[in-house]
This record gives sequence, C-alpha cells and structure tokens, in this order.
Amino acid sequence: MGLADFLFNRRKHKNNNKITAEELFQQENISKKYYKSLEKNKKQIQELFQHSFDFTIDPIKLGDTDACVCYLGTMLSKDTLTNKVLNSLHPHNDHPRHKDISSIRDNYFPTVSYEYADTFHKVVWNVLNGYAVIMVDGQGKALSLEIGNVEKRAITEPSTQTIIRGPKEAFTEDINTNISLIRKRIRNPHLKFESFYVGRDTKTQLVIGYMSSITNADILEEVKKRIEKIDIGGVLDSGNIEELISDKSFTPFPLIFNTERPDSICGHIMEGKVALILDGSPFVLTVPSVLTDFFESSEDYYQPFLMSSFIRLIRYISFMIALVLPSLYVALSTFHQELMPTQLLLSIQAQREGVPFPAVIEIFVMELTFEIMREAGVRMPRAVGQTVSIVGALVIGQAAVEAGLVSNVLVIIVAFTAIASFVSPIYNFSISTRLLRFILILFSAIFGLYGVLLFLIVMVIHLVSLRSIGIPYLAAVAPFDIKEQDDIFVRFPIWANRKRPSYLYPESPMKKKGKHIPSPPPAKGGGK
Amino acid sequence: MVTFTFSVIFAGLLLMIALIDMFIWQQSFYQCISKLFALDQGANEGYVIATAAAGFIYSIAMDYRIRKNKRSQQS
Amino acid sequence: MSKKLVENISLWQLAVLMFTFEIGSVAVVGVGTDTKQDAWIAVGVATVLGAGLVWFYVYLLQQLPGRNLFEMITFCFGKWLGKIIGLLYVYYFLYISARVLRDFCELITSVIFESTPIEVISITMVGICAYMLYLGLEVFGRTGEVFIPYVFTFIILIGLAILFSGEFELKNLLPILGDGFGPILKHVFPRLLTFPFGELVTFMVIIPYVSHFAKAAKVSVFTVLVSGFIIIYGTLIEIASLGARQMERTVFPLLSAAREISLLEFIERVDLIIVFVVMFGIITKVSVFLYGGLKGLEHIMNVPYRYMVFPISMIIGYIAIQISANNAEHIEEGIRFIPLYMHIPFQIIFPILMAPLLIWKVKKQKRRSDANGSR
Amino acid sequence: MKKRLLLLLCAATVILTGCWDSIELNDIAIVTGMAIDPGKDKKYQLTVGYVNPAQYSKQNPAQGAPVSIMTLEGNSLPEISAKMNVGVSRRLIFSHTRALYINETVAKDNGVSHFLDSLERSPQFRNDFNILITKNHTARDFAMINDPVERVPSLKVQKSIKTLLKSWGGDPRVRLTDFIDAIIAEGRSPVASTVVIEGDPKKGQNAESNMEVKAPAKIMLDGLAVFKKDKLIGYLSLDDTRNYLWTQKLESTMISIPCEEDQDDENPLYFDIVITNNKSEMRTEYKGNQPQLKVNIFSEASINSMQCQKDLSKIATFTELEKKSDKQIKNMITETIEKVQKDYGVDIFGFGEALNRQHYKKAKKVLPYWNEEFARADVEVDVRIALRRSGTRSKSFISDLPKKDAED
Repeated sequence: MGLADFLFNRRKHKNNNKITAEELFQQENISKKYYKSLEKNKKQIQELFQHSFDFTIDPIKLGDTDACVCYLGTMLSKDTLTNKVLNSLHPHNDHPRHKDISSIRDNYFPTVSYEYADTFHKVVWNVLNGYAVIMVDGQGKALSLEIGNVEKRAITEPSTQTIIRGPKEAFTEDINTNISLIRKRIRNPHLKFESFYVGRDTKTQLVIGYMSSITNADILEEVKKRIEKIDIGGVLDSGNIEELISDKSFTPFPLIFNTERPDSICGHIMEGKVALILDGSPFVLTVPSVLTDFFESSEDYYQPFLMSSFIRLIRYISFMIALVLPSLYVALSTFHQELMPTQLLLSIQAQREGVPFPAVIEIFVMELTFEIMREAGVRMPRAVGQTVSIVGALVIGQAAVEAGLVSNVLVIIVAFTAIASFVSPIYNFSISTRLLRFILILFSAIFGLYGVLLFLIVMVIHLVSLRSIGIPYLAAVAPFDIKEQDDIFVRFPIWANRKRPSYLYPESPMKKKGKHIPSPPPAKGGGK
Repeated sequence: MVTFTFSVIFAGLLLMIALIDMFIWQQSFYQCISKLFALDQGANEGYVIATAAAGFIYSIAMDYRIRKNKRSQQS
Repeated sequence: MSKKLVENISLWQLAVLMFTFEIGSVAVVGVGTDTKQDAWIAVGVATVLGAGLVWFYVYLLQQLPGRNLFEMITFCFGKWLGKIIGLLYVYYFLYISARVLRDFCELITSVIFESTPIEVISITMVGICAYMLYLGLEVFGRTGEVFIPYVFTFIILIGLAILFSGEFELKNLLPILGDGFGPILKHVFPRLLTFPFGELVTFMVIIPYVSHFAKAAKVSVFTVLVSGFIIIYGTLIEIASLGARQMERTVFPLLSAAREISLLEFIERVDLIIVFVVMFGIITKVSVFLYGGLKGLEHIMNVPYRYMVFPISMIIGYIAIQISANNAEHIEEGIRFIPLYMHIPFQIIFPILMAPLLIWKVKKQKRRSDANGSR
Repeated sequence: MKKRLLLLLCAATVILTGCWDSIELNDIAIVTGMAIDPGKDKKYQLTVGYVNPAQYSKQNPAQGAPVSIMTLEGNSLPEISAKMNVGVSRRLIFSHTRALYINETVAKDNGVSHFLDSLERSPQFRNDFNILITKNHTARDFAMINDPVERVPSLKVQKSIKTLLKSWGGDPRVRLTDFIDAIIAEGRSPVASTVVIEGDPKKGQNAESNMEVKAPAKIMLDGLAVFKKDKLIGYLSLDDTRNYLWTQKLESTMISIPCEEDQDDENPLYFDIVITNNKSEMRTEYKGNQPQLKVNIFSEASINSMQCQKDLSKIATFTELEKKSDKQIKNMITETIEKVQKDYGVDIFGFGEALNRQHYKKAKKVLPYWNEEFARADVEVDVRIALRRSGTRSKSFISDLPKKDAED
C-alpha cells in the first residue's frame, strides 16, 4: 500500500523528475512537520537518531539567536565542516539578529552549496546524505550545507574485465564518480540521467542514463515502469536490480548486461540502450541486452577489425566447447565408439584401462572437483589462492592420473573445458555454461549424441523464447537481420558500421551520414 | 472441452490406423482393433501408454482450470 | 513490447520453415528411388509442379486474407459441415505428423540405438515439438532461423565431402532417361508430387500469420524451388555415390551416402552427424503438422491451442508407435495407401473442389457489401 | 505447472529406464580383423582378432600380444559373433573392422553372398574394410600374424594396401558395397584382393617375433581374385591387377619399359616412368552383332630412371619414349583383358555397365547373357602417354659414358 502510493506519487512528479524527501519517507513513521521552535526540532531529531554515536548536535549562537548544527560525523569530513561552517560562524557571533535564514546563508556561507529544508523529512534526508543542517530558532526552514564527502575508493583499473588496449578506468562504488566517468566520454546534452530511489529500507539511489536522441521511447518507458515496480527491502548491488527487472528469472542465461568499464557502457548507451547505475555498486547494467553482447568486449573496437573478428569467433567456439566438450566425450566414448578414428579410439581405450569408474561418473567427479577448486580459488585470500591452484593441479591432475583413478584424456578435457569457459568477457555468462554443462553430461549419459542434441535444441528453443525488456534475446540472429551482421559474429571496420542495431528501434537509426572510407591520397598528376 | 478433444482425437486416430491396417493386412476390422490394444507391438509400449495417460490427466486438469478461471471471472 | 494478440512470423522465417520442412524427411527416407538414376529428373519435375501447387494454395489464401485453412473451410461450407471437414483435416495432419515422427524413430533405432526402445525416442522428440509449439509460432520460427545455417551447410558439406573422398562418380548417372519419361511421370504423380511438395498444404495454416502477407506467394514459390534444388542436389549425391542399384536397396539413402565419406583419414563415419542434422528437419516437420492440427482444433473446439498442445502431442507420441507393427508395414503404407487415399484427396482434390466455391462466395460477399455500401 | 509436468515426465522416463545403448570403453573389445574359414561341423568358422588395449598404453605398456583372437564355429556370422563371449570377456565392437579374410575354399564352394548380407545390413559394419581372399593358408592364420611396425596385423594390411594403391596400384579398391554391387550387377563381376603368407605362420604368431629384424612371417598382397556372381573362380597376378586397375581408376604407378623392343636378354635396358595422372574411359559398342570393347587411356607421366642412351633434352626422344610406353602399356592391358576373356569369361572390368550407360536399348537385350558376349568380344586398347618431365636432370650421365664402357 505504502509503496504503491509512493509509486503513484512519483508518476505525478515525472516531469520535474525530482524525488522529494516526503515521498521517500512517506511510509515511515516520521512526522513531517518542521517546527519554528528550535527545541521541538532538536527533540524530534534527537529522538530519531538516538543510539547513533555519530550523530552530533552542536549548539551555536547566531548573534543572540539560538541555533544548532546537526550532522552525521561519519558521513562528512570534519575538517571541511570546521573550516567552512564553524569557523565562519565564530567571528560573527556578535552580529545583530538576522531576519531570515537566507540572509544568514548570504552572510556566513556564501561559498558553500546549500539547500533549504522546509520539512522535517528533508532535514532527516539531508542529514542522512552527509549534509550539515543548521537549524535556527524561529525560522520555518533549516539550512543544509553540503560538506565534502568522506573518503572513497579512487578510480582503479577494472578487476574483472581487464583489457590490453583501451581505457583503463573502472567504475567505483560512488555514483557521482561513475556518472562523471560517463559524462566525460559523452559530451552531449541529450545524455540524460534520471534518478530513482529503490529499496524500502536502504533508499539506494538508482540512476538510469540514456541518450534521449537515440534510445527508443518505448524501451525507456518499459525500463522506468519496471524500476518503479521494484519492491524490496534493501538493494546492495546492481545484481539485485538485475534480478528484479529482468523478464524471466528462471533461466541460466543473464538477461542483463553488466560491466565495470565506462567505455563499454558508453558504447551501449550510444547504441540506444539504457544504463542503470546503482549507488554503491561498481557494476553498471545496460538493458536491453542480447546474447551477442556477452561475447563482445569493448576491446574488440580498439583492435584491428580482422583480429577482433577472429577473436570474437574464438569466443563463440569456446563457448560451445565449454558447453559440450565433456558431454561429447561421454557420448563418444560410451555410445558412439565408431565415430572415433581407430587410432584415437585405441589410445583412449588404452588410457582408460584400469579406470574403475564409468566415464560419466569419472567426468562428473572431475568437473565437480574443478568447480570446487575454482570456488575455493575465488573466495580464498589471494596468497592462499595460489596454493589452492598448485594443490589442485598437482594433486587432482597428476596424482589422480597416476593412481589410475581417472584417465589422462579426461584431465585434458576437463582442463580445456575450464579454460574455454573463462573466455567469455562477461563473467555472468560463463556461469550459465557451467550450470548447463552438468545437465548436458547427464543427457549425454542417457542418450548419447542424441541426448546432447536434444538438450541443445531445447536450449535454443528456450533462448529464442527469452526476451530482455521485450527485445528478443537472440535478436539479429533470430529474428534474423542481415543488416545487423556487421557487428555480431564478426566486426566490420568501424567506418563500415554505420547503423545502430535495428532491434533496439533507435530514434535515430544511423550513426553517421557520410560513407567515407579511409584511403591513401590520390596520386597527383601523371607523376613518375 | 480439452478432454473431449483429447478423446475425439485419440479415438479417431486409432480408428484411422485400424482402417489403414484393414487395407494393408486385409484383415477384418475387429482383428485390427484388437491388434492395436494387444500389448504385442513392443515390450516397452508402456512408456507411450503412460505418456498418453499423462496427456489425458493433463487435459482433465486443464479443463478444471479453465472452468475455475471462467467462474472466477464471472463472479 | 505490448503483447500481440496474433502471433506473426516474418517472411524469412516462413521460408526457413518451409525449407527445413521440405528437406526434413526427404533427407531421411530419400525420394524417387524407384526411378533409379533418373530420380533427380523426377524430383526436378515434381519441384516445378510442386511450386505450382503451392502457388495455388497461397492463391486460395489470398481470397480471404488473414484467415487460415480451417476458417476458410467454415467460410465455404458453413458451420457444421465446415467443422466436420476441418476435423478430417485435423486427423490428416496429426496422422502425418505421427508418420513423420515414426520415420525418424525408425532411423534412430535401426542406425544408432539398437536396444533403446523406440518409444523413448518418440516421446522425447514429440516433447521437444510440444515445448516449442507451447511457446508459440514466433518461437518456432526463430528456432528455425537458428538452425537453418547448420542444416543448410551440412547438406552442402555432405556433397562436397563425398566429392573430395573420391566417391562421387558421375558415371552412375548414366544412362539419362534410358526408359524415357514414362516411369518418371508415373512416379512423380502421385508419389513425388505429394510426398515432399504436396504436404505443404499444412502451410495454409501458417501462411496467414506472415507479417507481409502480400509477398507470401512469391516467397513460398521461391522457397519450394530452392528446396527442390537442394533435394535434387541430395538425390544426385545419393545416385552418384551409391549407384542406382544400391540406392534402391538402402532404407536411408543419404545416410548410406554419408557413410562413404572419408577425409584425411580423420573425418570418417560421419553418418551419425548427418542423423543429428536431419533431426531438426524432422522436428520442424512434426511441429508444422502438429501446429496445423492444433490450429484446426482451436477453430473447431473454440479452445486456445496452447491448452491442447501437451495432450495432443502425447497422443502423437503414442500413435507414432501404434501406426505400424514393423518397418515393412510402415513403408508399404507409405507407398500404397497414404499417397492415394490421403495425400491426393487432402492436398489436391479438396482444395481444387473448394476453389470455385470460395471464389463464388467471396464475390457474393463483396457484392453484398458493395450493395450495402451504396445503400 | 505445464513445464513442471513435462520435466517430471522426462525425469520419470529417464529414471525408470537408464541408459540402454551405452557401454564403457573398458567393456569393449575393438575387432580389427575377421577371418572366415569353412567349419568342420557347421557352415563357417569365424575368427575375430581384437586389440589388446593395454598394449597401446603409453604409461605402462604391457608386454604381451597386441591382439588376441577367438575362433568359433556356427552357421551364420551374427550368431557366431554374438556367441564369441563364451571366451571373450568384453563386448566385441565391429565398427572398426579393417580387414575381412575369406578362405578361398569358402569363396569357392559356398559363395560369399550369405555372410556379406549380414555385414551390409548391420549398422555396425562400416564400408571401409578390405575384403581379402586368403590363399594357401587358412584365413585364421592371417588374423594372427604379428607385424613389428604396425603391431595390429589387420591395420598393417589395410595400411599397406592403401599405400600400395598410391604408389604402384595393386589393389582393386573394392569395398563391401562395391563388391555387393558387382555381384548383383549384370554388366560386371566382382573382384577382390588376395593375400598370402610368406614365411612360417606358426612363428609369426608369437609376440616375440616382433623382436626379430626379419619377421618370420609376413602377410603379402598377391593380386586379384575373380568371382562369378558370388563364387570364386580364379586368380590374377599382381601385374594383371595393375593392368586391371588401369582400366578402372589408377591413382599412380611406376612402370619400367624396355628401351628396345627386341634387345638381348642378357643385359636388358629399361627406362622407368611414373604415372602421375590417369584417365581411362571404357566404351562398348556393337559392330553388327560383334561386341567391341574399347579402352581409351590417357596418362601423364614423368621419367624416373633412364638406362637407355637417349638424350632427354630433345623433343624427339620424348616422342619416341612416349610411343614406346604407349605400345608397351597397350600390350600389357590387352593381354590382361584377353586373358580374363579366355580363362574366366566374366566381365570384371564393367564393360557391360559401360554398354548400359552408352547404349541402353542394346544393353537391355544382351545384358542377361553378357558374360558370353564379353568372352567373344574384340578388344581394342588405345593408350596415350604424355611424358611431361624428366626429374631434376635432363641427360642421363649414362649417355655421357663412352659406349664401350657402358657395354662392358
């Protein structure tokens, strides 16, 4: 009920696109009224923030008027507070009485950015956001001064999506930094950022960024609608948002693209997608995403196009390998021995001599072992992680083979599969292959190649039925669009890529008008 | 309705097979029908019979749901 | 974004579905084996005739744009008679879909899985079809789009691989037309015309849902011609690599042809892979027939077809097993009974009978509406 | 709801049944060779040779025989092979069979068609094994002879045949389907390769025989077996096989041709040409009532050795040598065809099929008794050899030697 109201109210304010503190606190049990009397206000706010050690109320005097500064000590830098606020107050202590709060601001804090809070909700909201709020006795408004933020992580290199060539910045946990990283790359007034707050309890800021001149209005509307429908207690990472707004949760495939690379996000925005930036998460989402997005790295556009086309194909192949190789081994070795060339069959059979498990169990156990090792390696402190990998390689690989528990060729297959599954530039996507691989092994153990194909067909049917914000997940492949093929499996040169993806129905479909092709200067005259 | 459709299609197709069998094997109608229901065509015919039965149960469930939906819409 | 009430498929998807539909069981059972080394000529003749037939089907549909076969039948024959004729068509479609399914099951059980019960293959295959149709025609079309490159390239590749393995002997094609055109024509009508081409009558249920209906005729005729070419190509491969005598004896000619492939002494024994490529063709074919039947039932029973997908497909799985006691019966039915007593009435005679009635009724309706308009 | 039902169904079928056709690699024995002998009590005696996989292990290769064999008697091959497990622990997998040895007595007395059908019908058997008729020894012996290089005897045989076909040509390149096709064809009779054992087969069975430099027993190719329908009626020598192949599909061969037509027998001089590219065409015609068999052969060749004292840098020499080769090869092929006509009277070359292709109406009449027609037909072979090059030397150093020295 409460949230429904909140949403309903939000719609009314869609145009000015500012969320007032009233809306945010509507459902909470906080009185709204800001009194003229300082005492009442003090009492009110003290009650609200009791048991918080970092909440401070400093009484001050403005001439003969009583006033107080309240703030959360952990949310702002105290140095700045002292320099900007308290120091500038003191010399004027003997100043005559001020008529209203704006003259106080003009006199004391002309250089500090500010906001007036005329409701108690707003006061609370500003305090929570790291403002220093000055409440003056007898005034109907409080003055909120923005003090410099607390320490935040500096912009570093991306840790999950490293590249060789291209910008090395990554998003941080701070939303303003993130937005500035995008703004810096796209200097265009059409680049819009709209702010939302999600989470009943956390009230986390969620910003959607898009190019109003490119992004399709329907898609935008749909995204906004979904964000407004979000009903959850707390949001801690964009991963939560991903699950809340995607079209279908019961699927192993990620329906929403995420990255921590600003350049990649800018590329998506320029294609007509919508970016979702959540405060506190260095991973930015873009919607709608299609399957092929997950095979594209932003580096593809920085390397020569032939090379990046090749690498892209490698990614698709390795995706297939990661998916089907183990099950193919099971199918071939237990069902279709005739498909293998004689010599290969003989050598595989020789390796399997004395292995006590059936091939399915063998590969299941090994894949499981590998998954355990991978999980351990990820969660472990970095120093220990290396130990894990050494132990894993030595113990599981070497010893198991020498003990005759598994065959050599199987270790090769598991290792190769593992490496292939790391190729996908987006980590999310390799997760889906990991999951599907196990089911596939089961199928192949029951039906052989027929089972593998059965499963793959079901998988394709499933993939084809998926949608991301209403856009078919396999767009440009199915439904097939021949004009889109310049940037799907291979990448054509940048100058040849003139269109934005048509499956996103962009408002302006062309990226550029000219058809200029770089060429050497024409030979002058008849020359030698 | 779904159950009705199921039975019409099921019976009709069986009848059709029986008629074709009559043509091919030059047997009487009764023989063909009895051949269809005798469990001699494959030792594993149980599988398909089970799935057909599952289809039947499913269609009953479907009918039930349709009716429930209709009722809730009316009320 | 908004949910559409009627599902649409694009022209390309229609072409893809038609193509895989045509290739599907032809790749399994082979066509024109009776005409020996002239099979490819027979297929060529049948293709041209088939294209004409398909044009005729689309022509009928164009008289009543946006209505499918069953709606057209009711339009022509009134409610009750229309329902009965529609039901006959439903039986026809479902029966053929079970037959196609059985074709594939026979292939799998006799080539790959000797001890796996045929029932399991039937159930799994029909399960996939049901799942796909449950998700709708759009998903069906898109699935086709995903698989068409594989189907197409593999069929082309088989030929090339046979060529490079040195098994391709054009000598086997001689003598051309040794016995003249007589046997060819005899074979084309009724068998070849009805088996891969006439079966396209089912698409009268699908074509109305194409997004650019105006171009449907052109696209379908073109697709039939292209798939005819591919079938000719496949038949040529079979004759050239196996020889006419062997082709007559093999149950699955393309498969046997693929057995001859041996490249680099590593790419050998690829016939199993062929089976799996063929699999998608079969899924398409079964699904198209199943969809035709379901749409008919939807029209007759007034129940959305999604409710009936699972029960009816379970019946198909059952019928596919019951359809014949053994492979010989299955083949004999396919040669002696089905073309004459099922294909010809439903594919040719009935539409031809319906055509004048339809045109007359449409004209009458138009006249009436014109009269109404003038009043 | 619906999806769950479907999943449940799938799961139920899966759990209830298990995997029907799967078999672990540890439980199969890969058969590479089969040998068919006449049985003592029953119709056939089948011997299978299957690989001992431990021999192929890289880590701890077992010392032992690379293959084992098992022999049983019975009336049909499928039955015997299914029964093999009375003595073999593993299921036999026939899809990798490389050689089928058929004892000549079986081929002569019973005919081969009875068991070929089961091979053709079975999906297990591929179309890539060689059909070999064994001479002198029982077929069983052939499955047992070890080879130091290839270890698995049947693999050795197949490899050697393949290599021979590429280098010299001596195998008719007949596979199962071709063979069966030829049996039923009216205008062609089947042929198959023959093999013999050189040395003592008893010694060759020992795994220790692999230790010796000179293998005590070796399987060798020995020409062609000629069949009438499915019965063996005779043999052709290796040279005839090559000539036979020349009319069919010869990949390449090496042939030595005498320098002079009537040179002294004591020290004959030869030059060698290697055929690199070969195209042959068969034509069958009727002149009145007399059948005419024509073979047109066009081959590209280069000179590989030169014992004659000819100057290879001259055009005239090339023309002369070409003519000589034409004649020699023509004689060889004509001889072989006439020999087949006279001795066996069956058309192994496929002239009848050529007639069928070229003169369909006539063929329809004569094909039913084609073999008689073939036997009385005139043979005309037209060979055209094009010598293209002569290796890395033009003149032979022999031609620079003083003539007397060369003669001495």
